[in-house]
Formats: sequence, C-alpha cells, structure tokens
Amino acid sequence: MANRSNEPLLWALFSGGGVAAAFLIPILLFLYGLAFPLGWLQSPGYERTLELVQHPLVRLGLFLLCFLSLFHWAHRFRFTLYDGLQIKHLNPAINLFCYGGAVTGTVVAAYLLWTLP
Amino acid sequence: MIDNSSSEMPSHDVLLVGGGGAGLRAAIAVSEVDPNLSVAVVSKVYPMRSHTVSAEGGAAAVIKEGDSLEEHAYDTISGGDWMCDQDAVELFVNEAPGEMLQLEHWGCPWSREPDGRVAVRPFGGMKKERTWFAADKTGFHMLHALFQTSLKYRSITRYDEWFVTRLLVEDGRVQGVVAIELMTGRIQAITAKSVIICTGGCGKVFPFTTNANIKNGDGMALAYRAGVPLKDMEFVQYHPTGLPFTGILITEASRAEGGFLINKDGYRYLQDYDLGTPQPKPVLRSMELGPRDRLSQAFMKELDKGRTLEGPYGPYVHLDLTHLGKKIIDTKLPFVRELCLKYENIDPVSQLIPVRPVVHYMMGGVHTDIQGATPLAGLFAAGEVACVSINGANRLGSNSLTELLVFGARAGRAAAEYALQNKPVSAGIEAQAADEKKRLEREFLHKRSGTEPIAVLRGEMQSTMEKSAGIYRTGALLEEAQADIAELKERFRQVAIQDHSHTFNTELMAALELSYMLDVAEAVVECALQRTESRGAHQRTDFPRRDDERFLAHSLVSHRTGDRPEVEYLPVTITRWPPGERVYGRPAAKTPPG
Amino acid sequence: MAETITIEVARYRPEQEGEPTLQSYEVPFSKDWVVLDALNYIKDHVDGSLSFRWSCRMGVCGSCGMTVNGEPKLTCATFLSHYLPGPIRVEPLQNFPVVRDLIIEMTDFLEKLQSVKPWIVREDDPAPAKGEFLQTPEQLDNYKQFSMCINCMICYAACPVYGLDPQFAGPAAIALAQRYNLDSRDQGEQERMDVLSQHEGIWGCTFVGECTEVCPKNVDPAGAIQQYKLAATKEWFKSFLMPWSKP
Amino acid sequence: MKPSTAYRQYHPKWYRTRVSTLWWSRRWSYLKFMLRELSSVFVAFYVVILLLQLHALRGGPEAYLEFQEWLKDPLLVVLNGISFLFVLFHAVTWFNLTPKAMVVRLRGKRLPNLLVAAPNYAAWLAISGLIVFLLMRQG
Ligand SMILES: Cc1cc2nc3c(=O)[nH]c(=O)nc-3n(C[C@H](O)[C@H](O)[C@H](O)COP(=O)(O)OP(=O)(O)OC[C@H]3O[C@@H](n4cnc5c(N)ncnc54)[C@H](O)[C@@H]3O)c2cc1C
Ligand code: SF4
Ligand code: F3S
Ligand code: FES
Repeated sequence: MANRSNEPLLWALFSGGGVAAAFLIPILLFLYGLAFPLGWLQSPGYERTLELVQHPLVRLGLFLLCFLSLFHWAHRFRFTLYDGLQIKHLNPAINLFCYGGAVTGTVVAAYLLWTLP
Repeated sequence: MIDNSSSEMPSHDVLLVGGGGAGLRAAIAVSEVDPNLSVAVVSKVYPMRSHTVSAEGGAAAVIKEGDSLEEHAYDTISGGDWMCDQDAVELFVNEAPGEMLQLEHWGCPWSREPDGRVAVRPFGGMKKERTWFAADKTGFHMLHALFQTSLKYRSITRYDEWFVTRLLVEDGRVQGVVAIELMTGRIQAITAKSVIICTGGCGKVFPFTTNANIKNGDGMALAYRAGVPLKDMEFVQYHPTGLPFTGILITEASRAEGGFLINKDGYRYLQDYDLGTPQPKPVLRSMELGPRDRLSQAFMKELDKGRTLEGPYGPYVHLDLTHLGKKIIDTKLPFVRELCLKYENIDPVSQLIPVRPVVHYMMGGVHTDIQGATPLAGLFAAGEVACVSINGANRLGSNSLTELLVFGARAGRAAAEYALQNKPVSAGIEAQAADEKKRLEREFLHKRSGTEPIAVLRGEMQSTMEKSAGIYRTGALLEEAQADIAELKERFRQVAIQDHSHTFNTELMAALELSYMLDVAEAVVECALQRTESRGAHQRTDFPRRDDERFLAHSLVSHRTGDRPEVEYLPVTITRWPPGERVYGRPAAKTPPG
Repeated sequence: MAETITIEVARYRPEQEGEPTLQSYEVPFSKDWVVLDALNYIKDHVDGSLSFRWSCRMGVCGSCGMTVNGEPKLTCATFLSHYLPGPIRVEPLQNFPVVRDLIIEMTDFLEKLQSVKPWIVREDDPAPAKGEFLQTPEQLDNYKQFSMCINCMICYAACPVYGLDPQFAGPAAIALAQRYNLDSRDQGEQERMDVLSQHEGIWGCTFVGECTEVCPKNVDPAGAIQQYKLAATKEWFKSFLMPWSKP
Repeated sequence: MKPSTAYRQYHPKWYRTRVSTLWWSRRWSYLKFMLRELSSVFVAFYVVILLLQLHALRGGPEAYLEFQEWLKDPLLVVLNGISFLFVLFHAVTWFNLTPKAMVVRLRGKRLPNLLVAAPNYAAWLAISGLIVFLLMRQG
C-alpha cells in the first residue's frame, strides 16, 4: 500500500484522451487535413475561425483535447516501445520522452490558447 | 538426476494422497482441527484437474421445507438395495446440509432461487427435490471453490504432480508414502503420522467409461497391497446415458429436467420394466428418474429385444430433450448442450441425443469405518476410493459429491486426532523407501527387456472386464475372467517401457497405473464371482434373485501374494429400515420382501 | 485404415537433446477424433515415450492445452477434421518454459493465483449453520462468467505481455480475482486491490485482447482486467481526493 | 511459503523460447493490436498540427493564410490521409472496447456489447455534425 503507484492517474488520462481523440479528431482531421486543402469544402476564414476559438468553451475544449490526447499518446507509445521493441531496459528514457513530450505539448497548448488575441 | 544422497525426508503430520474433492476437504478439515498440523497434499495432477471437476449434475442435501433427513436416508438405502450401512447413512444425511452450507460460505456458486436462496433440482431415485447444483458444472465449481479456499491455509503444502507408488508401513501402522516427482523423476519418501487416501475411482478398468484418464484405482491398489481389505468391489455402477465413442456423460439432470429415454421406435421403453407409467412431466422415483442400475439393465433388455439403434460405436438409444425448449436447456443444462454440439455435432434443442450405458462409479473401495479409518492404524480413506458404505449396491446420483465433503471432513478430523498422538517415525522406513526405489528402477526405469506393450495389456484387461463384469454377469464368464486377469498380471512382468528418462515420464506412470488396475480388476472379478445373488448393480443371470439370507453382507477382499485373493463377509449394519422390496414408479406392495 | 493424416509433434527430451525438434507421425484419420486422440494413438501404438498431459477429455479439467498450428487450443476439444488435409503441428503452449515434449511448467501461475487471494474474505464470519448467504440469480450472474475458468493457461499462451514480462499477473489470475470481487458474499476487494494495483498487476495489460479471443470457456479476462482498471482508478481518485475516507 | 515448489529443488533443464522482436507480425490479431497502438502516434501528430494552427491564428490573417496554403502541400495531404485512417481506426476500436470495461445492466440483465457500443456511435455522429455545423455556418 505504501508505494501506491500513479498508474491509475496515467490510465485515467490515457482513457480520457482516448475518448476525446475518438470523438473529435477524425472529423477535425478530415476537415482540415483533407476536405479544406483539397477544396471539397469551403474553408472558414481567419475571422470566423478566430471568433470560434475565442469562445471560452472552445478554448477549454481545445486545451483538454491537446492535453488528454498527448497523454493518451504518451501512455500508449510507452507500452508500444517496450513491448513492441522489447527495450524495457531503456525504461527511464522512454518515460522521459513520452511523458516529457506530453507535458511540453500541454504547456505549449496552454500558452497558445491563453495568449490568443 | 535422481538424488538419493539427500537423506532428508520431508515429513508432515497428515499426508493426503489425492487432491480431488475429498482430499481438499480433508486437508482443510485437518487445518481447522489444529492450524499447527502440517498437511501434505500429494497429487498426481494439479488438484483442480482432479476428476471431481467433471461431475455435472449436483450434490444432495436436505435443505427445503417438506423434505426430511429420513426420506434422504430411505432413498439412499433403498437405492442401494439395502447394502448400505444404515448408521453411516444416517450420519451422512445429518451432516450433509452443514457441509453444503459450508461450501456455500466458501464461495461455491450454487444456482439460486429468485429470492436468493439455494435452488435444488430433482434427481434419479430421490423422492424429493434435494440436489444442489451449480448449473450443470457442479463438480467443477465445488472443486475450484475447495481448491481456491485451500490456498488460504498456510499449513497445507502441496506436492503437485507427484505420483504415489507405495504406502510405507512399519510397526503395524502407516507412516508415509513413496512418490515420484514427475517433473524431475526423483523418487522420494515423504513421511507422515497419518495418511488419508483420496484417490478417487477406477473407471478405467473398463473400456467404456465416463471417467477421466487418471481414474485407475491407484489408492485401492495401494491399500490392498498394504494388506487393507477392499469392500464391495463387485458393485460397479453403469450410468444409463453416456455419449457413444467418447463415453462423455450426459448428466442425469437432463432427465430430471424432463428428458425422455426412447428406443428406436420412439417408445419410452422404461415403462416395460416396472419403472412406472409415462407422464409428460418428470415424476420423482419413476420412469427416467428411476435408479441408474435399473435403467442400465433396461437398456440391456431392449438390446436383447432388438429395439435399440445400431451405430458405429455399438448399440444406443435416444435421450430426447427437444420438448424442454431452448430456454430450459440453456439455463439448466448449458454444458449438456455444449458437449453435444462439440462431440456429437448435435443440438439437443432440436435433435435426439444418442446414449448408451457407460461405466461411471465404483460403489466399493477401501474398507473404512464411519470415521474414514481403515483397519490399518494411521491409514484413512475418503471419497470414491473408500467404501464407508453409504452407497450400497447402487449409488444414487448426487450422493457422491456430498459424500466427498462429509466423509472427507470426517477422515480429515480423525486423521488429525491420530496425528496428534505423535507416534515417532520408525527406523525401518528409510530402508523400505530405498527398497521401493530399487523396485521401480529394476522393474521399470532400467528395464529394457520388456515385450508386452502397455496399451495391449490394458486393452485386453478392459475387454475382459466389459465382457464378464459388465451389467449382466455369469459365473462361467467370471471364471474365465479370473484366469485372464491372472494371466495378464503374469504378462505384466514383461511390460515394455520405451521411455527411460526421468523427466515427466508418463509411460512409467501408465505402467504403474496399469498394475494398479490389474489389482483392482482381480478384486472386482473375485467378489463378483463369490456373490451368487443379484442385487443393485451386481446382476448375475445365473442367480437372478436377491438373497438376504446369505448376502446381506459386505464382501471384504484381501490380497494374498501368489494366490487368489480371499473374500470374507461382514454383515450390513441395519438400524431402522429392514430390507424391503425396491419399488419405483408405483406404490409399494404390502407383501414382505422376497 | 485407409485415410491417414500427418501430425508433426514437438519433441524435447532434456536428458538427450538441447532443444526441441519436430517429429512427424502418420495417424489414422477419423472424423470423430480430436487432436488428443491422435496423440494417444501415437503414445499407445507408435512411440510410448511421447509425453503430454490430459485427463478429462471433455474440456473441463484444463490439462490438455497445446499449440495447434500456431494457435493455443484445448486438444481434447479440437477436431482433426478442422485441419484437413493436414499436416497438423502440435507444440507446447507458448510463453512457458518447456519441461518435456508437450509439457510446460506452470507453477508460476499457481503462485500468482494464490497471491490474489481467490477465496471468500469476510470480516464477520457467520457460521454456516445459520444458513446460506443470500444471493439472487442476478448477483450470481455478476461474477458467474469469471468463475468458469478452468486454469488451462491458454490465455497466458496468447498474451504477448505475459510472454515479454513473466512478472505480469496475467489474464486468468486477474479474472479470478475479479470473480471474487464481484461475488456479493465477498468483502476482500481492498486486499486484492493492494496486490493487483502494482505495476505487474492490472497495469501491465495493454489490452491486446487475445486472452478473451482464445479462451475456450468464454471467461473474458480482457474485460475483467479493464473493469478492474476502472475500479482501481475510481478508488485512486477517491483516496486522493478524500484521504480520510480510507477503507 | 511457496507451496508445491518447495521441493522442486532439482530443476530439470527447462527450455525457454524468447519472444522474438517481431512477435507482433506473427499473427493478424497481434498486428492489428500494434496498428491500434500506433494510432496514438497519429493522434499526437494531429495535436501538433492543431498547435501549429493555433500558432498561425495568433500570428494574424497573413500567417493563417500561409498555414492554410501549407496544408495543401501534397506530401502533407498524403500524410493527413494516412493519419485520418489511423484515427478512424482508433475511434472504432475505442468505441468497440468500451463495453468490455463497462458492464451496463438493465433490469438485472447484462446488455449485449453491441448495445453498449451503439450510443458511442450515435454521440460520435452528433459531435461530428455539430463541428461541421459550427464551422460551416457562415460558409
Ligand atoms: C462424468 C462424471 C459426472 C459425475 N457427476 C456426479 C454428480 O453429478 N453428482 C455426484 O454426486 N457425483 C458425480 N460423479 C461422481 C463424483 O464426481 C466422483 O465420485 C468424485 O468426484 C470423486 O472424488 P474424489 O475426491 O474421491 O476423487 P477425484 O476427484 O477423482 O480425485 C482423485 C485425486 O487423487 C489423485 N491421485 C490418484 N492416484 C494418485 C497417485 N497414485 N498418486 C498421487 N495422487 C493420486 C489425483 O491426482 C486426484 O487429485 C460424477 C462422476 C463422473 C465421472
Ligand atoms: S481464462 Fe480462459 S483461457 Fe485463461 S485459463 Fe481460464 S479458461 Fe483458460
Ligand atoms: S492478452 Fe494480455 S495484454 Fe491484457 S487483454 Fe489479455 S491480458
Ligand atoms: S483433457 Fe481435460 S480439458 Fe482437455
């Protein structure tokens, strides 16, 4: 009991990220990655986009999306690396890379959203 | 690889041979008498692989209003054709509900009524519904509940996959066993102050059986060789409904839920054999819910009349569940459906199941008293290997699982008390163990001259037994069998062993099991020959009547080296129920029993 | 017999050879035969030294798990006819040390099983004589599925995580822990959680899901583990946010 | 105390096979699992794109236009196409697995997995529709 692991927290973030990514990313990626660039749909312009993003709820939503999705990635990728490639001995480095990456990304997201005009 | 320099013999207070239902119940009972007693469970398979795992139908104990201990006792005694010791039966039915509740407290997932109370179902030969069940995997759930519960007791040491080859007896009492650790081939003596044999039955003596590969009568032979008599060995139970070819059991519960047995004309033939008149719904102690011996005998008579069907694996009849509907089959008999689909490619919801009688259970076994004690000091036995006797000439379905608990616990407590007397290990034990090791090496491991293949000897033994010690027997055939078994025992001396390795030598194990089975076969044939009457599962066509004058007595067969075994008789204990006529499916006649 | 089928069996005799080899046998083909029947035919008529475990031949004792054509299977419930025209390759279960021929070492599982306390834990201990613990069919149904495990080790053979990290408690042990957690008669959830919330407990599982796919008894260990993770996470947040509510 | 192993001191020679590094290529189901795990990389990739988009937004109309032009780079379109397939795969596997972790009961009966997964799909459609609506409202 003494050394309670923090796995539940990481797992919760992973799961939250899984949900957020599953619901939001496919459509966003479809629109911004394919439909708009290929001209299948008319892309909303700068004004409209900014106006949307400025809405506090959207800001919060985007922040959560970035934050959770990154932790989702970190958790899965960490296991993929050490099961898939069997490089368990590099464990500390892997953890640093994955969770470090997620934390950095989250901070960047917070900064960008916070400082949006 | 075998180490014999280490003279360190592991030693325990109580040692169990066998980790099935009876063995595990006994182990827990010892721990509960005194947690300081060290208990060894020696088993040739991991305990949860023991054959108890295959039991399907259920376990009987009086729990519902409207039922009574007297009725359970009477059903058991009449079912056993008055061969049961009635003091043992009384005690058995008394302690059964407590044991079953104990198992409920240990987590056995009994099927339930909507209000949360344990549910019961009807069973063959029982006048009331009193069979507890966990769907149709009762034995499986009981064994796993016992095994998992046993993990809680620190005083229990398990010797998983150790094969016992001999009991160590010195100064007139048993003091341990010699066993082979299969994983390494090490032959090791393990001493103990008392030993309980719980090795289960011996169905593999016959070719067509519901029993698992591990049921070779090991414990019966171990006791027999140590000079302990075997009791009532002529009573071998055939179950009326086994799948042709595999012998896989279709549980009696399928008839209790309302299944019909029909012959090739679609006729419920049991009505022709004094088992009552057909009704659409199951009637207790009538027709399909008659006792197993009578149902199996009825099959043989149908066969004689040419009214059975013929398949690639011999004659069969049909078990009809189609009128029960999918819902009942899926909730009450899911395993039956699974087995039929898997092994016969038949869906019992819409198709008839081919079945034939199959060797199922050994009523006889190591002679014990109601504490599970054998005549040899320090040696106890419980479960199918033992004969207490509550099963008499024919066991009622669902009494065996309960017997494991009641008499497993009793034997455990008695063995614990005995161990607490703390008698020292005799000096001669080590020499005996060394002798046994030499014997195993000389006769099996190091022997390269054998010519008789194990499978051939085993096959011949099995067909001899089927031919002469089956559902119907005659003196002439039994005498032939006697000679055949003696000859097979002689030929066994030249058994061929190709595998001389120490690591998990399953061929060595098969050879030893065959030698056990030959002893058991000898005992069965001898007892069957001497009992010149018909009673329960023992039917002699040359002596078709029950003979209470001479044979209201247990046969006790003892090993005689180099000679035929010796059979003696011990009167049956009668307390409250004088021998009567066995009546099924009709009101009892007032006439005194014949 | 006219028809035969080829069986390639992994042989390993540690006293003679350094590593397993495949040996071919021709056995009669019958549509009623399972792989185990063919192995027994070999043992009885061709080569008595072939070693494997089996007992009930009806899919309930759990001894006869082997790898058949690369898949972990109960050989007493796997028909030859499924693999026509052959050959059929029979090897020991993967992810376990091989002791001999088709026999694997599984003591590891028994220790893990014991460590998750697969028995009813009660604070009070009412005497059985007082009657049964009531349990409705619905409550029974809650854990019934997880109680069907026959300890056949097929899920362990299919779980890559167990193969990579033998410390991992593994599918069946966790499913059995969950079986008791979900039993209305049990009060030991906390004790089991302490064992299983370790890294090698439930967290090692990356939800490959193969354990459930291969389980011959529909136990669904993968489901058990995910449910357990959810419960452990709730528990964690609860004790983190409300440390005083410690059970 | 370790039962049953207590006396297994003379270890025979056990043969152990190491799991090969390419274990996940051995079986279709394992490969599927690996692809599922790899989908997380594409999730992260999208987050990076999103961050770049936010950065561009901050930079004003000019920068945002540039960002939109950049997205038209064929290489990026192909990459996004692949990403899209992976995140789709992620979403489908994720929704299908939910019923495993969550047992939903209705009147004592466990709901079949399909029924538990169905609301996920409904919500997915609704959310996607909402996003399209919000973005396209004024063209
Ligand atoms: C298919 C089937 C269905 C049944 N259904 C029912 C039912 O519904 N109701 C009912 O009441 N009864 C039923 N029975 C009968 C009942 O299951 C058995 O009588 C009972 O399970 C026997 O239990 P046991 O503990 O005596 O022996 P087992 O469970 O057979 O255990 C024997 C133990 O002894 C060990 N052993 C044996 N030899 C050795 C050796 N040489 N060295 C070391 N260890 C050894 C084995 O490893 C095993 O652990 C059924 C039987 C069968 C075959
Ligand atoms: S969970 Fe299934 S596969 Fe695993 S051991 Fe139990 S029965 Fe076998
Ligand atoms: S296969 Fe293994 S990784 Fe988890 S879901 Fe099953 S235990
Ligand atoms: S032999 Fe028992 S499960 Fe196959």
